[in-house]
Amino acid sequence: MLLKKEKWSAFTQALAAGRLWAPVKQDGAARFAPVAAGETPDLDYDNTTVPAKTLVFPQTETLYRYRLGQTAMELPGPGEEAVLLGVRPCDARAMEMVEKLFRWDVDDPYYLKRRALTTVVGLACKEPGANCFCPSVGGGPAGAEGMDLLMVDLGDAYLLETVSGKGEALLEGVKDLLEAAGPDAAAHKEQVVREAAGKIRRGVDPAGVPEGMPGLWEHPLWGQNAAACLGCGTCTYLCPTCHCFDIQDEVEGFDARRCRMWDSCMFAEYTLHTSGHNPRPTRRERTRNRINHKYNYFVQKFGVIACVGCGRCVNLCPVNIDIIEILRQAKEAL
Amino acid sequence: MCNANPYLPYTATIEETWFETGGDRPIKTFRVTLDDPAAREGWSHRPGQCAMVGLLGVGESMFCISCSPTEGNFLRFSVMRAGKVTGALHQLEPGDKLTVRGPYGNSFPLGDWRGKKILTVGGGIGQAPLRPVIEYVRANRDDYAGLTMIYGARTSNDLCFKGEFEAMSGCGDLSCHLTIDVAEEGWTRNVGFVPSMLMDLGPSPENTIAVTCGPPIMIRFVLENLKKLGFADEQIYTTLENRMKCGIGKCGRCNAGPLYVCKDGPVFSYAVLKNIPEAFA
Amino acid sequence: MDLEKLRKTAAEIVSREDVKYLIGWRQGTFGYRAAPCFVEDAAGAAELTFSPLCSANLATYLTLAEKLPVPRGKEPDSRKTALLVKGCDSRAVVQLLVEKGVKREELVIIGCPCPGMVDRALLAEVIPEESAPADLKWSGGGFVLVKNGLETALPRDRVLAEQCRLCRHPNPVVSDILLGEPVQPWEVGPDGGVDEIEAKDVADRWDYWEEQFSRCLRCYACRNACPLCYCKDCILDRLNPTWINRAVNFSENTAYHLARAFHLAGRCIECGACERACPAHIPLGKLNRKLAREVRDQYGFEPGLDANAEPFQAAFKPDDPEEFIL
Amino acid sequence: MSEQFEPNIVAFLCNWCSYAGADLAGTSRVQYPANINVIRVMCSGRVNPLYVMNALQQGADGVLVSGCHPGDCHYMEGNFYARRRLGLLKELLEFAGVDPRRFHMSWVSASEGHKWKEVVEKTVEDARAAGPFDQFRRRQIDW
Repeated sequence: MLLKKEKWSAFTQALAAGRLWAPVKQDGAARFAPVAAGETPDLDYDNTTVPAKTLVFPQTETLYRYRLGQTAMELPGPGEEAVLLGVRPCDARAMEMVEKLFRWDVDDPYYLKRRALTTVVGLACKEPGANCFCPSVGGGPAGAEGMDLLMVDLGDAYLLETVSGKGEALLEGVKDLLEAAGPDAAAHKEQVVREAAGKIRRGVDPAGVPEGMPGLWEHPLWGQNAAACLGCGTCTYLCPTCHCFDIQDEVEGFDARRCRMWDSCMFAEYTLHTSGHNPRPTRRERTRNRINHKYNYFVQKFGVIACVGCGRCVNLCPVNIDIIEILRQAKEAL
Repeated sequence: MCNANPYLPYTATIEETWFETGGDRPIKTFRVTLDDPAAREGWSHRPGQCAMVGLLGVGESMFCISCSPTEGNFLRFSVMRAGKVTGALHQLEPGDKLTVRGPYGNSFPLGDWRGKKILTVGGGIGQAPLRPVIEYVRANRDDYAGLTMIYGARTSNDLCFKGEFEAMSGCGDLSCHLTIDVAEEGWTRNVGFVPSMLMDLGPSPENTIAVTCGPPIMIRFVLENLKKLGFADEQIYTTLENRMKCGIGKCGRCNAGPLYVCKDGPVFSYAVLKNIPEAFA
Repeated sequence: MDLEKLRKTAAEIVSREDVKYLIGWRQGTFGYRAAPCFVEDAAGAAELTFSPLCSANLATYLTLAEKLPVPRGKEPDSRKTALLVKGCDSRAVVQLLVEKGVKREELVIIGCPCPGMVDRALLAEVIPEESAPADLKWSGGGFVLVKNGLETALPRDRVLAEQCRLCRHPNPVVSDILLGEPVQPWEVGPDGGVDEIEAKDVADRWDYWEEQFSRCLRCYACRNACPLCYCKDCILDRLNPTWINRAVNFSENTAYHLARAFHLAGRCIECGACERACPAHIPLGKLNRKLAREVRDQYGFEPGLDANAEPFQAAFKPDDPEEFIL
Repeated sequence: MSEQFEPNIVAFLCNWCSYAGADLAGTSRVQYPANINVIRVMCSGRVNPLYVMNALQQGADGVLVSGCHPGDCHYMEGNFYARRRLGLLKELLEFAGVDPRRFHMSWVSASEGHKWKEVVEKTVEDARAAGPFDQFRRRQIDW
C-alpha cells in the first residue's frame, strides 16, 4: 500500500490514538519517546542513540513487588498495546534475535509480553551512517525481519509492506488514508534500497569467524584491542542485541520490588564472585567474551550472529574500539 | 519450576539452622520447607541441582541444594557468609521466611553410574554439591560398587558436615578420607592438600566415576592428578559455579564459553569441559 | 607538531630496557576519531600521531591497568610507563601524584604542547563525518581538514572543543621531554555554559538537570574515562551498603551524577573526558566546572598544578569561607 | 490548602557539641519545632555528603548538619573538613536546582540550647517555605 506524505500527519494521528512511540530529536541525537496526540513525528533522523530494544526490554523492569515483612508478591499487570514507529531494520532484526534467547527452554514472560503487545513499524534506511555494516552480518537497509510493517520512503510517499498479521491489522485501521501502490512501486523500492546499500562503506565478511573463534582464544589481538578499553558499558548498553541483566531488590520504606536492569559484560563486577575470584579478571577476557558471545556462542546456540551491524558500539565507544576492526583482525588471523 | 512466571519464587520457612564452620567466613546450613503444600509436593530435585535462594528486600543468590531427595521432603542449603545476601541469610533463624525458586540446572547422572564405584574429591565449601551425591549413593548403596570420599579444608574447623561424615565412616558403606592443609593439635587424620591426598590414596580408575568440586585452583590440580591416575575424561565430573542472577539462561553472566552454567550445567564431564577454555578460569 | 620527531622520540623511549610501553594516540578507524594506543616496540611508534582529534586524556590509563597476581617465583614488572601528555593530561598526572595514585619514578612523561582540540560533534556539523578516517591538523590560528589532498580550513571558534576554549594550561605542567615549542596560552572568556545555568532560578535549574539526567544510561563511561576516578572499589558500585540503587531512573541518576561531581571537587582538572565519553551527551563538564570555579574563587585552589599540594578535600584552612553557616 | 505543610528534616548532629546542645534545649524545656529527626554522629566531619543526598532521596524536605564551633572540635579539626566539604556540597546542590533553603549547616555548642532552638526554627521555616521535596525521591517507576 502507499501512504502519500501529505497524509503522514493524519496517519500518525490515527496511530497516536493508542500508545505510539517514535524517534524525537533532542540535543543533536534521536531517541524513542511517546508521541502525544497532536504531535507529528519526523522520521528524518539518524539512528537513535539507544536502540529500540529499550521498549521491549526496558533498562529497569519490575519483576514483582511486595511489602517488607510480608510474603505476598504482586506481578505487573497485563500491559498496554503500543505501536513503535520508525524502527530501523537493524533494531527490528535484533528484537527478533533476542527473542530466540528469551524463548529458549524457558519463556521469559516479561520480554514476550512486551513483544506481543508491540507493533513494530519499521523504516527502511535511506542514509546509512558512517559505521553501518548491516549487510556484512546478514541484514540490509530494507530488511523486514522482526517488523510487523515496513515503510520505504519513495520520495513523495511511503510504501507500506505488511510483514505480519499485526501489521495487517494496523493497516486495516487506517485504510482510508492509503492507496494501492502502482506497478512501478516495487522497482522504485528496489532502486531506493540499492542506493542506500551502495552508501554503506564499512564492513567485513564474517564467514569463517564463528568456527574460527575458538582457535583465536589466546591470540594477541584480544589484548591489543582491549588495551585502550575503559571498561564502561557504552558498547553493550547501546547494542540492540545485548540482553544481559542483573536482578536486584530495591526498598523504599516498606515498599519493595525485585527488578531487573541491564548489565554489561564489560563491567568487572559482572562475573566477580563474592569470594573475590573473577573468572574474567581483565578487560582482555571481557572484550574477548563480548565478541565471542556475538560471533561464536550465539551462533552455536541459535544459528545466527548476534550482531546486526548497527555501528553504535563503533560510533560511540569513547576510545574507538571498533568491532569491525576486531573482526577484520580475527579474519586475518584465522 | 512450577510457577508460570519463572522469576516468581516460592516462599519457604526455615525449619532448622546450624553452623558447619566458624571463623570469619562461617558456613551455616539451613533446612527449609516450602510453604505451599502443592509446591512442596510438586518439588523434585536431583543431586547436583541448584536453587535461587532469596530474602525479600535483600536479594537472591544461587546455592546448590546440599541434600539428596532421598533424605526427605525438605531442602538444605549450606551458605558461607561472604556478601550482601549471604550476610543477611546468616542472620536468619528457624521460623524466618525465605524465597526459593528452582531447581535449576542439570544433575549428576547417577542413574548412568549404577554399578560403578563413586569417588568424590571435595575442598572447603565445594563439598556442598558432593554431599547429595554421597547421600544418594548411600541411600541406594546396593546399586553402586563403592563409595569413597576425599574431603579437605584449611583447618579442621573449616570442614563442613564433619560430624555427619565421621558418623558415616563408622557404618561401613563409605570410605571417608578427611584432610586439612596444616597440622594441628588433636587432629589424627591426614594432613596435606586434597590433590596430594588423592595421589597418596591412588584410587584405581577401573569402573570408577570421580566427582570433584572445590576452589578453582584445587579443581585444576585434582583434574591433573586424576588424569595421572589413568581416569578417562568421561570418568571425571565436576560442578561449576559462576555468578548467576536468573538461573534460566537469560541474564547471560554465568557462561563459560558457549555453555551457560545455570542451564547446560552446573554438572559437566571433563570430556565436555576440556574444550571450554574459560571453564577453569 | 613535528610527527617525525614525535615518532622518533617515542621509538627511542620504548626501546629502553626500563620502559614497559608508551601510551600515545594513533589515527582512529573512522571519521573524526583518534584512539589511544599502547606502543611496545619501535615499529609501533610509527603509528603514533598528534592531531586536533587526540582529545582522549591518556592519564586515565595510568590507573586503569588491571594487574593479575604475579606468578610465584616471578618478579612484578617494575618497568616504567611512558605517556604522551597535553596540558590537561599532565595536570591529571600531577593530581595523581598528589594523591599518590602513581609514582613519579614509574613514569616517563613526554609533553606535547596543545593548541586546542576540536569537538567531534561540532566538526560533524560543519562537515559530516564519513566512514574513512579523516586527517586533521593545526594551521595558522585554526584547523585544517585534509581530504583527498584537498585542504578545508575550519575556523577555530566554530569547532574548538568547549573545555579547550576554557583551557588555562595548554602546555604540559610536568614532563621529562617536551616536544616542540610551548604554545601561547589564549584568552579565556567567561564560562557561558555554567553562567547560563547560574542565571536560571533554582526550579528551572532542577528542570534543566532533570531533562539531562533522565537520559543517563549509567554506562559509567564518564566515570571510567575520567583520569581521576580510579577507586578500585567505587562506592557508587557497592551493593552493601547500597548508596545508589542500580535501577536507572531520574532519582538514582541524579544522585550518581551529583556524587560523581562532588568526588571530583577540588580534583577535577577540567579535561572534559567525562562529557566526551557520554553517549547521551549530558553536559557533565558544567557540573565539574562549576565546582572547580568555586574551589578557585572561594578557596584559591587549582588542582593539578603542584605535585606537592595538599589534596583539597583532605585539607582545610582556618579561614575557609563560612558565610553559609547559620 | 488550609493545613500547614510540616517538613521532614533530617539533622546530623555531632556527639560532642550539637547533640549535647539539643539535649540541653530539651532538658531546659526550650520549645522548638518537632520536625527534626536527629541522627547522632561522632563528628560533623564524619558526615559524608552521600548521607545528605540519601536523606533527600528518601524523602527529607531539608537536611541540617551541625557541629562544634571552629576550634572546639573534640577531634581537633573534624569540623574544619566538614565546613570545606559541605560548603561545596551546598554550592553543588544549589547548582543542581535544589533549593538552598533545604540544606543548612550550623555550629551549636553544648551550652547553646537557645541557639539550637533558633537553628531548628530557621531550618524548619526555610524548608516549609521551600515546600515538599518530592522531585528527588526514589520513585519506583515503570511499574
